[in-house]
This record gives sequence, C-alpha cells and structure tokens, in this order.
Amino acid sequence: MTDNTINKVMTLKEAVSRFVHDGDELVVGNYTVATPFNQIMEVVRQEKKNLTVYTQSGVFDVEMLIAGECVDRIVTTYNIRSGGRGGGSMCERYQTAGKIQVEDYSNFTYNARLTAGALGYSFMPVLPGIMATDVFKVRDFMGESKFGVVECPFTGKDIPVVPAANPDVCIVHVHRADKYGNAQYWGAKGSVAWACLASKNIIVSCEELVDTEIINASPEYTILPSFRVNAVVEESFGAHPAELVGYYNMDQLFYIEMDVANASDTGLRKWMDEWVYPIPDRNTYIERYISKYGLERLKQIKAQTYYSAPVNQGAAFYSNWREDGKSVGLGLTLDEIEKVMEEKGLMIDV
Amino acid sequence: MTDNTINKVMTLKEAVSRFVHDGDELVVGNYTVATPFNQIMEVVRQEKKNLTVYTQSGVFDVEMLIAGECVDRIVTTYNIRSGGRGGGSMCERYQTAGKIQVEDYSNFTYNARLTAGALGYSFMPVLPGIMATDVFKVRDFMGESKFGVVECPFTGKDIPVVPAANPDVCIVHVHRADKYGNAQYWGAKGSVAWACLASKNIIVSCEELVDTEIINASPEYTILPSFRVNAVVEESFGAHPAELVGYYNMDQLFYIEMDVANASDTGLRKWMDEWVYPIPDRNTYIERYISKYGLERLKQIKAQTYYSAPVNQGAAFYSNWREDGKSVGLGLTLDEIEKVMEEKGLMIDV
Amino acid sequence: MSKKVTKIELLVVAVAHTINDGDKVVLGVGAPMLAGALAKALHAPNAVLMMESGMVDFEPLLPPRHVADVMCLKGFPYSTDLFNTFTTITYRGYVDKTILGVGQVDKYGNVNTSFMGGGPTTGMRLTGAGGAPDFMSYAKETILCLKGGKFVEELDYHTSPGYLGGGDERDRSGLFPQGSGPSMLISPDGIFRFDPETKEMYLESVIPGVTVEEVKARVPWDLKTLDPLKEYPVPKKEETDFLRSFAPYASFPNSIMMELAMQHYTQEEQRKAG
Amino acid sequence: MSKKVTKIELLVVAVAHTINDGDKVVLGVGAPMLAGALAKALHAPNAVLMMESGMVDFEPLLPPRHVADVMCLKGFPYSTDLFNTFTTITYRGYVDKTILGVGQVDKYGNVNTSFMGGGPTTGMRLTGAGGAPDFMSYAKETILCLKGGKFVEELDYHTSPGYLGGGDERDRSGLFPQGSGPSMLISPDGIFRFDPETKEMYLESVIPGVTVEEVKARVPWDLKTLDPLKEYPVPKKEETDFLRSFAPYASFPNSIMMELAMQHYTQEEQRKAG
Repeated sequence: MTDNTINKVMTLKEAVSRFVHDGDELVVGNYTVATPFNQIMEVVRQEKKNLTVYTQSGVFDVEMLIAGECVDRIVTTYNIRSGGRGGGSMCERYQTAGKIQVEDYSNFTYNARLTAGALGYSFMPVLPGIMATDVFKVRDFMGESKFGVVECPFTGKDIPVVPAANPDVCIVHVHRADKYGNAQYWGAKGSVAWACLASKNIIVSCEELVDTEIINASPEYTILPSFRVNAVVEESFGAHPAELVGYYNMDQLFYIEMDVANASDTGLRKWMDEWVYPIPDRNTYIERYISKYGLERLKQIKAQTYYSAPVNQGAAFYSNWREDGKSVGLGLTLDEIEKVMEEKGLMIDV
Repeated sequence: MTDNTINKVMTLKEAVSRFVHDGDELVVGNYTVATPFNQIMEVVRQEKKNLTVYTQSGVFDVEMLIAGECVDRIVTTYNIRSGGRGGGSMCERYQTAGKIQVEDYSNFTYNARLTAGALGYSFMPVLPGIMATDVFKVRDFMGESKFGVVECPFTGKDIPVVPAANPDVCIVHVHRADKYGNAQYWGAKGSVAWACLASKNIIVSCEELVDTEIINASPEYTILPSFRVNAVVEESFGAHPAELVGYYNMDQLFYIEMDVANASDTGLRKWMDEWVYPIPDRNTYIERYISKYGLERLKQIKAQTYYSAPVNQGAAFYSNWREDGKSVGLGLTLDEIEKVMEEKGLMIDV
Repeated sequence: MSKKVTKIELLVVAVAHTINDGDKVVLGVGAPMLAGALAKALHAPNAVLMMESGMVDFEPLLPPRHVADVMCLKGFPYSTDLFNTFTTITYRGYVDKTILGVGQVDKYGNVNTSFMGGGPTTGMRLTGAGGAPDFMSYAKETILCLKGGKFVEELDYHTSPGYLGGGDERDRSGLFPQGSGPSMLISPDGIFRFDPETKEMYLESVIPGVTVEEVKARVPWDLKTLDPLKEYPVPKKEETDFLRSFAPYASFPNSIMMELAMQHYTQEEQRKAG
Repeated sequence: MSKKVTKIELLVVAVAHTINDGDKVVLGVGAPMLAGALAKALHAPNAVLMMESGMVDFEPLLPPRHVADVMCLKGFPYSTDLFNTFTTITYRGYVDKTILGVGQVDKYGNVNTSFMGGGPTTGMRLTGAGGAPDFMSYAKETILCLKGGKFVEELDYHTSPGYLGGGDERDRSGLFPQGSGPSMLISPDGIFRFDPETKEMYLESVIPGVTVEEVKARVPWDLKTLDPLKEYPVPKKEETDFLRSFAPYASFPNSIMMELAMQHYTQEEQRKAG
C-alpha cells in the first residue's frame, strides 16, 4: 500500500474515503501556514465521525471539523478566538457545552509527542519547567498519561516525559511531490515533518505534481520518502485561504469573512453551506472564488518569484569506464580484466 | 564571543590556538566524508595534548591524532584497519599498548549521545536491542555511565538510554559559510549537525566563504546559525584526501599511500613528517601536492557541476505601501492615517 | 519638543528598548514582533530575532502576522524546526530574552494565556499555551507585554512560569536556569518591574496622562510603586516614523483598524461596481 | 551452458537474489552494496536502497565506497540523517531487509565485527559496530555476508544480535520485532540457513567445486547440512556482465585489485616521465 512501486496519484475524494475512517486519530500536518483546507473540507463533506484531532496551531481547520460534527476529542496547543472576544470559537462553544473533550499541551510538549511517535519511542523527555504549570497539572481525557516522570540515571533528576502520539492518519499540504509520494516542503518548518512521520497513514496533497527528477535534484527539501505516503493529490490553491510560500499569500479578506461568520455556530455553518458542502473539489472552490470576487483578488496574493540559491551536488565521474573503454582505476578493458581473472585462477565453471 | 555581530574569519592557526585546549573533549564533526583533515593536521602541528576524541567514522582523522600523541581517550563506533590485516591501525596499536582508552558505541548510540547533548537533554533513549550485545555490556572508561536504563512510565518497559555528550569543541569542514558563521552543508548528512550542535565551541572551516545573501537565499542547507560558531576559516581542499560533494572526489591514490604508511607507527609518522608537520596551511599543502603529483591529478578528482533544483520562496509583496503611497490594507496615505489617529483621540502629547 | 504618539506606540517602543544589539530574542505575536522589528531596524541591527516555527535570525520587511510568517521577509539564514528551536536553542540557553503577550498576570509574573473566568471546560478559551511556557522557562529573561490582558490576584490557569510563589521559589525549584524569569512588564499604563528579593511586581513609571491611582485601580493587589516614579521613555521621531511606516495599521487598536479596512474594502468594491 | 564466474561474483549474485522488487533494504559496505546495485539494476528496480548516512532510495551509478558515498550517484529523493534513519525508518519497522558483512559468526547467527582474538584491549580491532547492531535488531530480516570472516564456537565480542542462545530466545527477550533475525548467511563456500525451531545455522548449498567436508572444516561446530543439498544459484550472463561493468575491480580479491591498480599507476607515471 505504501510501497514506492505504486503510482499513488488519486482524487482527494478517493484519498479521504480510503484513508480517513470514523474514530481515527487524525493529525493536521501543517503548522500555522499551508493549512490543508482542501483536505479539511473533504473530511467534513464525507461526514467522518468521532475523530480525535491533533492540531498544533489550528484555527479554522479545527473549527470546521467541529462544526461538521466530525470531532470527539482534540489535542491542541493554540486556538485563537476567531469569532472575536464575544463570539469565541467553535472549540470553546463545544467544549463548554460538553460536546467535545480537549487536551491542552504547549507547543513543545505537543510536538514532542509527535517526535516520540515518529522515532518509534514510547516517550520523549520534555523541558522540566513545564512541571510548574497547569499545562502539566491540569488534565483532561489523557489523565495520568498526559505526562509522566522518569529519573535520569546519570543525574538523578526527575525529568518530565510525554507519551508518543502515532495518529492513524496525517493530512498535509506541501509545495510539490512526485507520483510515488516523495514530498517536499519548505519555509517555516514548524512540526510538519514530525506530524507526518509519526502517523500510520499519510495523505499528501501538493500544489504541484513534479517529475521525480526534480525531487532527486533537491533531496534536502524532501520531508517524506515515497514509502511512507499512501495517497498523492494534486490541488493548486489547496491551502487557500492560508498561505504557501512561493505560491500565494494569506487571503486576509477571506479570513475576515470567516471570522465574522464564526461568531456563532450557525454563522459558521451557514458559511460552510456556501464554501464547503456543495463544493466537490478545489477547482470548483477556486472557480466559485473567482466568480464571486474576481480573478484580480486572487492575483493580488500571488507570490513573486524568489528562487533559492542552488548548491553543487556533482561528483567527478559517474562511471568506472573512461571514454576509451578502459576502466578508471585499472586502465584495462573488460576483455583484459576477464583475461586476468582467468590467469589468476579465479574463474569457476558453473 | 559567539555573537553574530562579529566577523569571525581567522586563520586556522589562530582558530585552533584559541579554541582547542589540552585536555579538551574534541569531536570530529564530519561523518565519513568531508573529514576536516586541514583541522586535524593543525591540531597535530600545535601538539595539543590529552584530548578525548569523539569520532563516529574516523580513520585517518583519529589515526593522525593518535600518532601526534594528542589523544588520551577515544569514543568511537567504526575504525577500519587501514594498515592492512597485519598492520592494523594506530588505534589498535595504542589501545593494546595501554597508551589510550577507547569506548566503543554503535553508530546510533554514539549519535544519540550527541543528539542528547545538542538538545540539552541529560540522556537519550536508544533502541532496546542493544542491551543484548557487548556494545552495551562491555565498558571501558565510561563504566556505569556508558549506558543507563529507565522504565517507560507509559508502557512499563525498560528502555536503555545513553548520557549526553557535550564536547568542548567541534571541528567541522563544510561547503560554504558566511563571515558570521552561518554554515551550510549538504549530501550525506550523517551526524554532522548533531556533532556541531552538541558542542560548546565550534570551528567551521569552509570550502568557500560566501555573502550572507547566498545563505539567506538557501536557509534549508544551513546546519549552524551564526551565534553558535566561534571561528570561520576559508580553506579550499580543506577535506582532501576525503571528498566533498560538489567540489572534489575522494583521492584514492593518496589514501593508498596513507594506508601503506600506516602499517606501522613509524611509517605513519614518517608520512606525517612530509605532509603534516612542515606544512603551515592548506595552500602550502596543495602547492606541495601539485608540485609532487602534478595539477592533472587534482583536476581528475574535481567535481562536475550538478546544481540542485531551486524552490520558490517568494511572497506576494514585501511592503505595506503601494506605489501610489497608500497603505495596502487601508488605502490611506501616512498623513491620512495620522489624521485618523488624531480624530479618534488616540494621540498623546509626550 | 512635543510629540504625538499613541498608547500602543509608547508600549511598543518601550518594549523595543529592552532589546540590545546582539541579543538573541524570541518574539511572541503582536506587539512583541513590532518591537523586535523596530529594534532590529534602528538600534539593534545585530539582534537575532527568532520564532518557534524555526525561523532564526530574520529581519522582517512586514509585520509578521504569526510565528510562522516566512512571507514577511526575503531570505533568512537558518531554518530549523519547532522541536529543535525549543531544544537546541532554548533549552541549551541560547535565548537571551523572550517577549511575550499576557492574558492574565499575577503579582509574581506568572502568566495565563489559556482560560479566563473558569477552567478548561467552563471558562473562556484564550489562545492557549503555544510556545510561552517553555520559552518563559528557559529564556534568560522574559519581558511581558500586557496589551489587552488583566492583572489578577490568582490566575484561572497557570500557563507560564514567572516567579511562582515569589521570593527564591523559582530558583529553588531547580527547574529553571538560575536567575531567569520576568524582568519587566509593559502595559498601556506604564512599566512594571520585579523586586529583586520578593519578586513582587511594582510600578516603575506611567505613561503621560495616566495616574498612579488609575493603574492601582486595575491591579487587585496592593501595588507598590517606585518613589519617585521614573520617567516613561519618550519615543524618538525616527521610532514612531518607523512604526507607522512599517505597520501602518498597528498604531491603533484592532477595532479601529478593522473599521478602516472594511471601509476601504467597501469603497474598492463600489468603485469596481460603479 | 558453461559459464565462468569468480567466487565473489557467485556470492554477490546470491545475495542480490534475496532482494525482491519493492523491498526496503539497508546495505552494509562491500559485497552487500554490489548486491543491492545489481538487484536494483536488474530484477528489483523499485527496491528502496538505504544507508545509515541518510541516503534513502538511491540508485548507484558507481559502487558506493562507504555508507556516505553520495558521489556514487546523481540525485536521490530523500536525504535524512543518521539519527533519523535509525529511528524514523529502522526502529519504526520500515526496513524489510538488512544485508551486512560479518567478522565472526556463531551457530545462532550472532555477529562480531569488533574484536578478534581477544577483547577490546587485547584483540585485533575490526571495523567496529557501526550500524550493524541496531539494523540487525530492527530489520525484519537480516542477510549475512561472510567474505573474509570466520565461523566460531564463541564470539570474541558480541556486536550484533542474531538468535542469541538459539530457540525462541530472541523473540522471548522482548527486545526485537517478533520473527526478526538472520534468515541466511552467504559465504564464498555456499549458502546457510537457520533451523526454524532451534535457530541453528545449517548448510543449504555449496558453490561448484567446494565439498561439504571443506565447508565443515571451516565450521567449529558439528554443522548440519540439508540432505540433499540445494543447487547453488547460477548467475545469469546479464548478472555477471552487470557486475564486471559496474565494478570492474570488484570481482576479484582486494589484494589482486590493489596489485593491478598499482601496476596501472606506475605505468602512468612512467608514461608521463618518459
């Protein structure tokens, strides 16, 4: 399934249908930027239920999933009151109504759970200062397992640790990927690679599907090797209204409309009736955007070109044979080498 | 000292003199390739004493340091018998003679010690299988502290851990750096970044000193931020006879001569009398090489050009002001904005 | 010479003054980022500005909208990740200062940015912990920045550690670098410091036009004040000029900024339609 | 049809045959790397070849000289580091096979690549542990490749875990993935397997011209043999063609290769001089 021999390109509809299941632990792979709104919206459309959602810096990702009644539990660190001081957030409204459970970590301790999971560890040490805070002391559904403490065998000190997280599925939007799933991401890295690597299954949507040749020529940007990825979906503007460096800025006006809508449950649901439920895919979403706001508004957030400085990755030679048919190190032709092998008595008849 | 305000460019002689001290724990930052032979040779020339050397994949780095009588202790994982089956290695000859102590880890457990140190942790979990082996059971100077065991508070399982290593100084050769110490490295990454980041002081030698502008345009290749680096030395062919991708291949013929010399203590010392002690710097070393072997042999190992594929890192705009002097989001000039501030009663006289 | 400045400008400039050239500084969102940009542009060109997303040593060309705003600049030298920012940089002791926003703060500089008016299942959800507790634990020094937050007798939720119960409790706990903790708090009223012995917060200076009584009315404990108070630092013209040019919407409250932005947008739409 | 091949070619081709298309394989230096290159080029184009330096999914154009030889290829898709290769890939269970060289091996497939003829302070230092113990612990399956090494009753140093004391001891220890361990050993004499119950190594086949007695003479325990022995796999012409073209010096022992290389070098020097 996650073998690199397979062309994994599919529609987002198929990917979410195959790899996101009711009751799953689902992690939003992106951190603050490049939020995979295309995938969030598809999960909502497919009415996935009883998810435990890991979201490090989510705002509208988690808000929409809650509004879509997809969520039982949330593990988070940061969630702004997008509905304003009075309106609050979906997360707050559902939590105080007892409709969801929320476990709050700090940015680092949340990330450390994913790092432990990515490494295959059952726990990861975190920074002792956290033990003085309510992040450590106040516990929701994780209970005893929210944090643990081990004694360092070398210093004798008590070190707080967090348990590994290995979500069932990670949804992540990246800049570019090849058809096998080799995925490249750059900019502010946050916890993106850890969220992906911790997970059992991974859906990668990408702004651009590219030849493996391009991936091979820039391996330092690859955050996921092919064999970890289950599905590759090409959807440009996949993160809109979030930003993706090198492609498009944040669409602030669009966010303001979402903020205004999010002052109440019904407000956000009404907004989703326009922008989520009736939209089959990102192309339709962008067509709707253009027909409503005009292409000019989309052009205004298009990124300018600012290419990375290249590095030289070359070697002196890529073959052991010189142009004259002789070997580089020995100065002999293949025939001459085989003759030596005979003469030295190395050859066996088989 | 390691502030980024300082231009840290200096000669290797000055760098080693200032940042390598007798009795230091010194880590060879490079892994298998790009061995900082320029720096190794300078440490030998300056006759540093009583070092504890961390070397993950060393051969001639550690062999020369031992032959130079610089070493008391070695922490290693891999050291080939470069002097041949009969000749062995400096490391073996000195160890069996009781002149040095050697602690043997596996590649991973060695690296994990540096990772712990880099992160600021006092210990790092390693993979339980090691407990079945003599790598875990047989201990030299590290004794009880070579490994420890903690109980995972979540699974109840015993997990082996290694203690952090924080060497006093790391010597590392990289592709390029700026004068402040921002250092870039690519190719097979090994444990290079961890060795650097674990250390208290860092000497970076680079193949090319470049403008900060080039570093800024390719931050994903940076393994060290300026404020971690104490000295920046520009020496081309700094890793010779080891290879540096994009610059030069391994010089195999040169290695063969070193192997032959290393069949005995005296052999290697004689070789060092030619190539180490009388050579003040890398320029002189390369001049000697050219005069002895000819420039052609150096050209044969020169890397071909194979540039990385660039990534786009651009944003839509880099200023909040439009060309007409009005602000992007508000459509007002600065005068108009200040007028609003007055009208709204926000201004205070100070 | 008389100058006209807004309260927010006074606050941002006072925060900016805490940044020295060469300081390695972790910035929270909002006012701390404006302060960092101002310092870097004017008096601390070699300050190393960092954010937890892994952006290290950046120079913003636009006000960063959040901690991962790599689009507010054109190039930066070191891109690490969140896990490594907290460990290889923060826990290792390479953060000289962190400048953080505050929801609630108590007299010992302990901070709440998580829940107000109740606990997790009953209160108002603020942004959450984010990077604050780990930065405030391991930065050598913390500058708190209270823009819309509150002084309280007791926090509804203790997100980030100040001096805990005061006195030497923070140092004694063994959990933090010795001598670390909040060194000052800046609010739209004035500047507060912490007593070297008791670690209790006291008032050091007020901004022009604010009285000590007004400040005390917003503080539930018996606030001590420096006698005489220090002068509140007056921004230089180049500082207010920088701020207004760098962030033309940031010198006044969000509500007014939103109003102006909506006005502008509506006008544009009308212009296009007409 | 009669074919002429060297012992090393027989060994490398037999190792290569253990790699199936799509396998994720970690390769040690030497023969394992040649085998990986051959498999990838001929029958397993989608095998994922990996080395601990962080080179993942590479296709060598030259024989890799060591585990960090990024100059043996032109581009590869994923460059991680050593720490993450052992954790995110190996410990997580994404290594199907590892192919490793052997210094000493005992009857249960435990391996020594550290010291021979004594302990650390008295014996002959071999290369050391390197990646072997951690790969052999967590790869689903290990193929051992004994080119110049020895079978011993007792290891001088236990570097990498095979079946420990035999039987179900490896699985019972709880330290390893269930069912993992060495599946075969290939030497210039023949191919060995491990008994499913006792985990004792036995001889499965010999290369043409080698007798069972010769093999037994090199094994200090009472070596069991499959009866009848299987046929040793005969390399196809395209396989020996590939090997000789890919690595013109790798089909004969190092000593002869060195002799030829020195000859060539001396001739070149003379040609230049003359």
